[in-house]
Amino acid sequence: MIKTAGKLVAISAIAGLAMMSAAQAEVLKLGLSGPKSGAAAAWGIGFEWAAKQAAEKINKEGGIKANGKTYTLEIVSYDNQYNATEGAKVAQTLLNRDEVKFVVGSIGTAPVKALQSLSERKGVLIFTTAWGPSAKGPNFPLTFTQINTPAEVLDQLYGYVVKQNPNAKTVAMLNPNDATGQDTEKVAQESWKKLNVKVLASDWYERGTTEFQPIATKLATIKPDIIDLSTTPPNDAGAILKELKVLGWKGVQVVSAGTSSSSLIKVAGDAVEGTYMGLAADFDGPAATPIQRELNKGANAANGDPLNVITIGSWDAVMALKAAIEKCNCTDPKKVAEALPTIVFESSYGPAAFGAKDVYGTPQQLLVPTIVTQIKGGKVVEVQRVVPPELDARLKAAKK
Amino acid sequence: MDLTVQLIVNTLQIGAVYVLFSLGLTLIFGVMKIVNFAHGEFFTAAALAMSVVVPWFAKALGLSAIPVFALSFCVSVLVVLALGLVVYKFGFERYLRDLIGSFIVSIGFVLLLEGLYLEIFGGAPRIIPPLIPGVANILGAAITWQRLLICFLALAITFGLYFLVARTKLGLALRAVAEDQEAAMLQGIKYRRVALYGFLIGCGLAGAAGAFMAPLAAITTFMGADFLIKAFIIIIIGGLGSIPGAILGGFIIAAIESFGSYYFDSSTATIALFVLVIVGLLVRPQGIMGHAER
Amino acid sequence: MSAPAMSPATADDILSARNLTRRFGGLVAVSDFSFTLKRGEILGLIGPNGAGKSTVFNLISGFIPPTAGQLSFDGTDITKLRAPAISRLGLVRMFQHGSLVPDMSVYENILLATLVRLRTPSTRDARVRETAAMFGLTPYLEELGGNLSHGRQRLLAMAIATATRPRLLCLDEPLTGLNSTETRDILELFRKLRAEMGMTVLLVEHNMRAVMSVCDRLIVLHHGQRLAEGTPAEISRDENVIGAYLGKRS
Amino acid sequence: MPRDRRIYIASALLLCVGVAAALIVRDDYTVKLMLWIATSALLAACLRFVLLIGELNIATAAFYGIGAYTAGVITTIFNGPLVLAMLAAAVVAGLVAAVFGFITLRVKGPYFLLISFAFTEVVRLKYTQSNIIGGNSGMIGIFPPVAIEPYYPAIMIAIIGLVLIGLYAIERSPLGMLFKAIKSNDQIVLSVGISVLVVKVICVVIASAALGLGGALYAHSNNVISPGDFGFLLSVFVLAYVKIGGEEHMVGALLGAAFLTLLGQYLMGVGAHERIFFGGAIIIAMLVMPQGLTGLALQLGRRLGWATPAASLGQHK
Repeated sequence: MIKTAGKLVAISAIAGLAMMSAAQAEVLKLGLSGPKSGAAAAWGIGFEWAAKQAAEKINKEGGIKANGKTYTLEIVSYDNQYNATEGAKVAQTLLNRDEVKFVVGSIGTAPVKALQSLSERKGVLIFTTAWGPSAKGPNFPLTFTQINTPAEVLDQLYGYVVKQNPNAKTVAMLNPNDATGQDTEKVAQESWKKLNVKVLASDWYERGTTEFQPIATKLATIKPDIIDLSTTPPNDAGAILKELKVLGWKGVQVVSAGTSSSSLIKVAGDAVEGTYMGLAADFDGPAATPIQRELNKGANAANGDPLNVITIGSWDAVMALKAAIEKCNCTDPKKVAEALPTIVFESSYGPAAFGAKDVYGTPQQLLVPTIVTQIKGGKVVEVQRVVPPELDARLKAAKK
Repeated sequence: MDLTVQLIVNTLQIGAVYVLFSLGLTLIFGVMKIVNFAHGEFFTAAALAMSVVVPWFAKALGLSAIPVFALSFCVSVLVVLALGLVVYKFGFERYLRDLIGSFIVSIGFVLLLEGLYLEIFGGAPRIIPPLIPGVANILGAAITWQRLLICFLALAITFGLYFLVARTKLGLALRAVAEDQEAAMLQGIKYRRVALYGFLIGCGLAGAAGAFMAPLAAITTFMGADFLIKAFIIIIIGGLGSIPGAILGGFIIAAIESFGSYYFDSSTATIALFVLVIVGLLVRPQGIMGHAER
Repeated sequence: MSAPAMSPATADDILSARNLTRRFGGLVAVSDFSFTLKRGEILGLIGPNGAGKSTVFNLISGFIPPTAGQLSFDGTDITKLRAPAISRLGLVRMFQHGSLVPDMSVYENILLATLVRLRTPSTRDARVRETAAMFGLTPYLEELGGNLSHGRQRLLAMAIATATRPRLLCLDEPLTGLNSTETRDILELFRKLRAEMGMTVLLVEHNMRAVMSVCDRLIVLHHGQRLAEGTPAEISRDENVIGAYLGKRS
Repeated sequence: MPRDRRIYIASALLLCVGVAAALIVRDDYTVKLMLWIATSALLAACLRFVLLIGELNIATAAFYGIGAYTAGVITTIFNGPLVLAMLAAAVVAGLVAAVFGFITLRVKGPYFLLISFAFTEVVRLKYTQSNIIGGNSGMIGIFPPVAIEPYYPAIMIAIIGLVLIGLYAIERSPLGMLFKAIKSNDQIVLSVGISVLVVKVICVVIASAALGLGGALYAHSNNVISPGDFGFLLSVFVLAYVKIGGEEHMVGALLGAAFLTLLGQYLMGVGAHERIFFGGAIIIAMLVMPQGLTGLALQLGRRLGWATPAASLGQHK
């Protein structure tokens, strides 16, 4: 409690200071919309933290220069509670009360759609982690995707899994019955079929479930060669892997869109051995960039929770935004949106860009390496890193 | 692996903790005539306490797993009782037998406690080391030894509660109050004191369930919510305020979850649970073991 | 058992119950009980506590369904009807306790009774005022029901029942807790109701003197069965009744 | 009756001011804030309407959602007109409520509370499994026709205001008196020949039709709806509006809705602490003012000699 009170005092003091300094320099407010309460709270909290780190770093280094002015950044973040009602309220508050011109991150398909319906009309540029293809494309010229989504990841991951396990011919999938699960499941089915792996079953469960033996029993008795826990969150996936081991099932374990290997390892214990993951880049390991390692450590200390592929997305969005504003030398969201696909910027993964016009019709998908990891000896090991050919070409072009 | 046996074993191991949790909820309803939405928060509090206390004891005392677990269990339940006392004194005491008033107070506590837990413990899952390692094999069904142990402990507590309610003076007072508060007061039973004891026993049961669940699941700040919803279904089906009803209901729900998840899928089984409640209430509003309201 | 044989139902009968039985679990509250009520009479139903009087009341007014037996009211079979339907037919009851809404005014309490029977606000208003006047409640129309004295609450309860203009009015211990003046006034009212509106009255009451003075006929219930039936004079001489009931009580 | 007339005149004036404000104010955020308060007030009034018969209707959220989805389906999937969508939303919600009420209102108190809770969850889970209405992602692009879009907030406030006045009028009518009598003593209502079940069903149907209409209005102002918007937690918050405003009088529901909506907006920036403050506010409010804001205001007024106890709100006549 005392700690909380102390934090509150600190927060208000910082807010006060920020307002004072606002009188001197131009402040550019950047919005965030993520869940900060309920079961997905950890995402929104980590997301906000990473964005604030990025803003702090930029402010320390002298802010963003455009239009002959110097802008310092301020992050405004609200809880969208993972539903459309609150998402719409957050959108109104950000866009109409705080008059934010850029939203550097939004989590959750339903609240993102609520945000998008306002931001596109008001000419506000947003970044989103929403995985569904429905939030992307030519209808949404001001919406950029700030993380790798299943469409980028799954073919790489599954291809690698099948190559390593040539005898695996069947798969059973499990997804939470929510927007993320529903969007990803379709893509995943296609991907498996392309590789001639037969999908024996694709089951659903409700988020918030705590007892997983029934689910594990079902999966084990189908006797698939591969169990793909797909978008099942790490806590739940860990519990299921643990139960699968008790039941004596042995096979290839995939958590294709699980974002946090540390949670998975913690919960599943030794049952996690050998699991392949598609979105669980190891921000602690040797393959991680120094920035990622530093951020990860900081987040762990501040929130008791390391960063993951989603939460680090807000850092990358802030960095991309900085580069684009400086490129177009303006803060008009529409012009910034035109500049974004043309730049190469320094993301937490290293140099990155926006592209994937072939897939979505517009070049608004973040291009960063897809990283396949596998858990070996209780640790995440990067087993394959694929730099998208498009990014590769852009980097080469930029060098010239 | 024999499937039917496995599904039955699953039912029993899930059901044991459900029963414990629901017993607390149904007891509180019986005595105080309130629907306590904050019940899940006591469960969560115990699990979170375990996640702090178990590693601490293991390090400080250097004991083996079982005594550490036993000691931590007691501490966690005490923490929950203290929390329960605070919640009672600063909330429910003024809304005894007021269904709507107490409901809203309990919601206030859900929001407050959930926010505090997140603030204090963060969003990452917490884990405590297993109580005892290994997997037992019962007629071809697999179950971990620690689940088995916890099953037995939960059943022991259930029987203890049964004994308390059936045989002791306090139990008599609890039953009398649940049956007819005014008549019980005429008999010289101090209602407020009995209500407090009933509430604390209920909290203690939620705490015990949470402490038992701690080594079995990922400990998160919101883990109580799922149990709460299941427990509501259980006590509706069993009959509000009925102890045998909560026990029977707990196993029925566990069975539906276990068999339903297998033969359909988990998401469908969840809907089936709610539909069952509605249908059940229509056929027999007072629940399986409940008495008709007269 | 010296109960006289039941007379066959005639057009004069407003209510007839045949072989009425009600069980609660294993307990038989009313067992094979038959009786009739003649149009315009005041019938007293008496018996010791737990004899089944209230159950009989609940059965004929449709608040609980009988386990077996038939009920007919003014030529209509009401065995399967529920309370509101029976009430609309003109068989209206009053409760032993809480036969009014304490947090509504006297006016509104009586108004309740007129809602399904009268269509326009003005006819309803007239009925309420007329009924209130009959029971001497006019000065208290704006008072909350719960704030009335006990005696006036009983009057209000009866006023509610009367405002429906029932053909058969069933009263469950209307005299409990009233002083002798109030009792006398109410008994006078019964006679007036019968004379002016042709109402039949079924009365359950413990006050023996009142019952003896106002009822045309009495039925004695004991263990859910009829012990005796006759005029007050006959009943007060009946040895079974004296043995089982009157002797012990007074 | 004169006091009633004054209330109607006052609310009609308030309604005109609200509509005028929605037309004049150019700041989108302020307009939205007014709409959130209006929808919250409608939800609160409808939940309270069923409280008149003594039942806590958690399915308030479900009927609101049924209205929102019905309207969303009509305007986005079938391209139907907005008026039809609104009417259909009210009718569908009312019909579902009739069936729901006829079956469930035989039980009361905690049983009804919990059955309405289960119903709400079933409906919500059904949305998530229905692809045609967008599953868990929800429905998007629910807009009012372009021609009326600038006036939509004003229209919405006008309709909600009229519905609220209508609900108040019903509460004050003989039907409302019956609701109160049922809450207090349903036996007496049965004994004078009125079917308690039918009256209760009428009560729930009226509230649900109003909720359905409200849901349609909400869907078109929010433009996006998702299953998560209509979970039981919505009803729980609405109950907090009613309870903190004071349930004695309908004004309490409106006050509570306005107060907590504004507080919620104010607390939004507090982030993870939002829940702590919101929960704390509910508990403190319940402890210091068990009769809610209206009760507190009356108490104050009485102490200052502004109002006599006889004129206290909520008493008939």
